[in-house]
Amino acid sequence: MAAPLSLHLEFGGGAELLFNSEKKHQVSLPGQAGPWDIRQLLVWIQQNLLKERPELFIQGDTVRPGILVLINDADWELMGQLDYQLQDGDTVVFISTLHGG
Amino acid sequence: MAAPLSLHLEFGGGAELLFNSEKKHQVSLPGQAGPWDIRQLLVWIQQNLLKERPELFIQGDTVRPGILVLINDADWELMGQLDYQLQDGDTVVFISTLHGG
Amino acid sequence: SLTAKSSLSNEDIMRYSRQLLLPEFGVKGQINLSKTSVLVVGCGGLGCPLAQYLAAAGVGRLGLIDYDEVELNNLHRQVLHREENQGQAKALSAASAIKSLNSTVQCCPYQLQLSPENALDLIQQYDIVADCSDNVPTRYLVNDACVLSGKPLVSASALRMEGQLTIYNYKGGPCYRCLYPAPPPPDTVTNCSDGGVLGVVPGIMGCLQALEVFKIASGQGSSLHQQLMMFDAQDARFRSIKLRPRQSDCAVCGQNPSVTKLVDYESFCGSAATDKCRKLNL
Amino acid sequence: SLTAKSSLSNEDIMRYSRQLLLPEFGVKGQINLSKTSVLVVGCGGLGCPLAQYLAAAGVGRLGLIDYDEVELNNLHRQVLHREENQGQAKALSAASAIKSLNSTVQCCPYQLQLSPENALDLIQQYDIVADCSDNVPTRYLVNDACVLSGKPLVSASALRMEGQLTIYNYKGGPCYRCLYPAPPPPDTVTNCSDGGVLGVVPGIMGCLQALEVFKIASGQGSSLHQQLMMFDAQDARFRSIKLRPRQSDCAVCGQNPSVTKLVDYESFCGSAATDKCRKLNL
Ligand SMILES: [Zn+2]
Ligand SMILES: [Zn+2]
Repeated sequence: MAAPLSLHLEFGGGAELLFNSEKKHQVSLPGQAGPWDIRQLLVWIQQNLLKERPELFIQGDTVRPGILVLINDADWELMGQLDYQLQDGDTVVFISTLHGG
Repeated sequence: MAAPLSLHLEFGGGAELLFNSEKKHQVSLPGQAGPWDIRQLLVWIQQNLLKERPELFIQGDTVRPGILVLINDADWELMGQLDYQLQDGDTVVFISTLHGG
Repeated sequence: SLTAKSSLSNEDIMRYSRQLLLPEFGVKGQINLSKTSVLVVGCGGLGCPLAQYLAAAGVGRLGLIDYDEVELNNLHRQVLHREENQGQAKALSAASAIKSLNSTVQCCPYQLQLSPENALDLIQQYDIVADCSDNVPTRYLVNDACVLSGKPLVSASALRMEGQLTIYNYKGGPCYRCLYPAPPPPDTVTNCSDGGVLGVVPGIMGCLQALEVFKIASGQGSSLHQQLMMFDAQDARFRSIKLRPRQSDCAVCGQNPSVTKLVDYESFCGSAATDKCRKLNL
Repeated sequence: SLTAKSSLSNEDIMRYSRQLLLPEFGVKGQINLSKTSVLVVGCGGLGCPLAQYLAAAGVGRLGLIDYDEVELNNLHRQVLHREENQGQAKALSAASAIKSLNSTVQCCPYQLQLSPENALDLIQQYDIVADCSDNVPTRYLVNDACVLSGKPLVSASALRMEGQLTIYNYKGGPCYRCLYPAPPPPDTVTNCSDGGVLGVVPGIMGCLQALEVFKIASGQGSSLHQQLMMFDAQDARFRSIKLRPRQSDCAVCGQNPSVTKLVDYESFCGSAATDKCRKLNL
C-alpha cells in the first residue's frame, strides 16, 4: 500500500468555472495498492472536485475535446497520456482552448 | 576541501555585451577550503569570464551601480548580497537596468 | 509576390534606423521583412495590434481579412478603428489606419468571410498566416488551409483575462488538429461576446504574435516552435509548455491524411463561423 | 479631480460591454476606472500602446507628457503617431489619436520636459503615474516625485530585444532608489537611439504596463507588487523576480530621507534628460 499522493491541480481557460472558479487546488489522493495514473485521477476529480455538469469536463474515460492536459509543464501526449503514473508533488494542469480574438 | 561547484550564470539587459554577447554560461568553480560566496564569485568572473573593460561590470568589490543581481529568481538583497554562500546548481543572473522607451 | 528588394532606400534607413541597429536583425533582417507577406485573419482585438506593429516595422505586404463592421463595443480593444469608423468594414478601417502609419507597406483589405471556397486561393498568396479569428470553425479552416498550402501559422487567442499563443505547421511541430483532433462540444465554447475580454489582453497576445511573425519573417525563426505560451492577466504570469510533435495519425498533416481538401467546418464543429451567435441549428 | 461618477450611461454600457461581463471587473471596476486619472510620462514606444489601451478601456483622465516632436525614426514603434504628424509635438499627436479612439476620455497633453520645477505640480493632479520615459535622470525624477506625492509608479522600459516592468512605491514595495541608490556611470547607459530597439518590444511592455495600471485603477490591485518582470524577446521568455521591500535607509522613501524635495537630476546622473545625446558636459 503506497502513501497518499500530494498533487497540485490547476484549471484554466474557462475550465475553472466548473470548479467554483478556483484555478488552483492542492489535493491529496489516498494511498492505494498500486500507483495512481491520470485515468484514475480523472475519476477522482469527477467524484471529489467536480461540482456540476461533468460532461463539460469528461467524456468517457478521458477529458472532453478542447481541453489540453499538461503534466509538469509538458503536453500529456509526451508523458504517456492516461497511463502516466503520478509522482508525489506533480503539477497537472487542465486548460480549455481559447478561441476568442 | 569542498567539491567543485557547478553554477548557471546569466547576463542580460546589455551586461552580456561584456561577455562575448553570450547570455548563458554554465561554469564550474574549483573546490576550495571553505564555501564560495558572491564576493568571491565576482573576483572569479573578473579573472575568468570578463573579456574587456571590467570597470563597466565591477566597481570595488561589488557590481557597478545599475546592475541587479538575482540569485535563483530573487533579488540578492533578500539573500545576503555579497555574503550569500553559493550552492551547487544555483542560478545567478546579472541584469543591467534598461532605461529606454 | 513581392518585388525582390536587395537594398534599402535612404528613407527606409531613416525610418527603420532603430531596428537596423540590432545585431539580431540589421539590414538583412529588414530586407527579409520587406520581402515577406503576411495574411491577417481577423481585424479584431488580436489583428489590430498585430497589423499595427508589423506595418510599423516594415513588413512587405499585409492582407487584412474581416467580413464584419466596426461596432461601438469593439473599440475597447480593437485599437486601429476609430469612433468615426463605426458601421464601416473592419478590413477597410484597419487598412486606412495602417496606411497613415506606414504608406510604404502594401496593404490588401478583404471584406469577406474566410471560407472553404476562398481560403486556399488567398493563403497561397502569402508567406505567413496569423490567425486572429474569434471562432472554432475558422480556426480549423485556417489550420487545414495552411497545412495544405505548406504555410506556417502563428495563432493567438484571448478570452476574459487569459491568452494563448502557438505556432502550427512549423519545423516538425504540430498542427491545430494534432492537438485538437475533435472539435469541442458547442456547449463548451465561450466567445468574447458572451464571456467578455479585457481589451489589453488581446493587445498583449497580438503583440507577442507579431513578434513571432517578425522573427520568422526576418530569418531568425520563431522560438515558440512546438510550444504553447499561456498568459494569465490576473496574476501577470506567463507559462510555456512543451507540446507534442506533428502526429503521424493526424487527419490533415499525418502520414495518411483523410482531409485532403477543405471541408465544411461549420458542420464539422456544429457552430457558426462568427462569435456572435454561437450555435448553428443543424 | 474627476467628477464622481456613480453609474454608467447607456453608451458606456454598450461601449464597454465586453469588459463589463468580466466578474473580476464588472460595473464597479468600470466606474472605478472612469474616476481614475493617469499621468503618462513619455509618448514614445511605451507611452503609445499604454495610452491607447487605457483610453480604449475608459480611463477617466489621461495626462500625456512629451517635450519632443514626431520623427520618421519614431514610427516603427510609436504607433499612435502618423506619417503626417512628423514635426508635430508628440503629446498633441498622441492626444489627437486618443480622442479619435475614445472621445469620452479627458485627455491633457503637455508639451514640456518634466523637470524638478514642474513635476510635483503635475503629478499631484493624478492618481497613478506611468513612467514611459527614455533616460536615467527622468526615471529618478519621476520616482522621487511619486514618493514625495505618495503616488504608485508603474514603470516599464525597453531596449534592443529586452523589456523590464516594475511597480514602485506601492504597498510596502521598493522605490526606484531602493533598488538603485546610485545612478549608473554615464558610460554604461545605452539608449534606444544608440542601442536600437525592436518596435514590438516596447509594444508588449507598454501593454503589460497598461494592464497593471488597469488593475490598480479598477480596484483589483497589481500582482507585480515587489516584483520585477523581465522579458527576453529573442527566446520569448518572461521571468518574474522577487524584489527587496522598501529599504529603511533609502535616500527618498527611507526612515530618515536625505532627499526631501526634488533635486537636479541631470547633475546627479551626469547625463542629460533625453535619449538623444547621452553625455552631459559638466
Ligand atoms: Zn496535424
Ligand atoms: Zn526607496
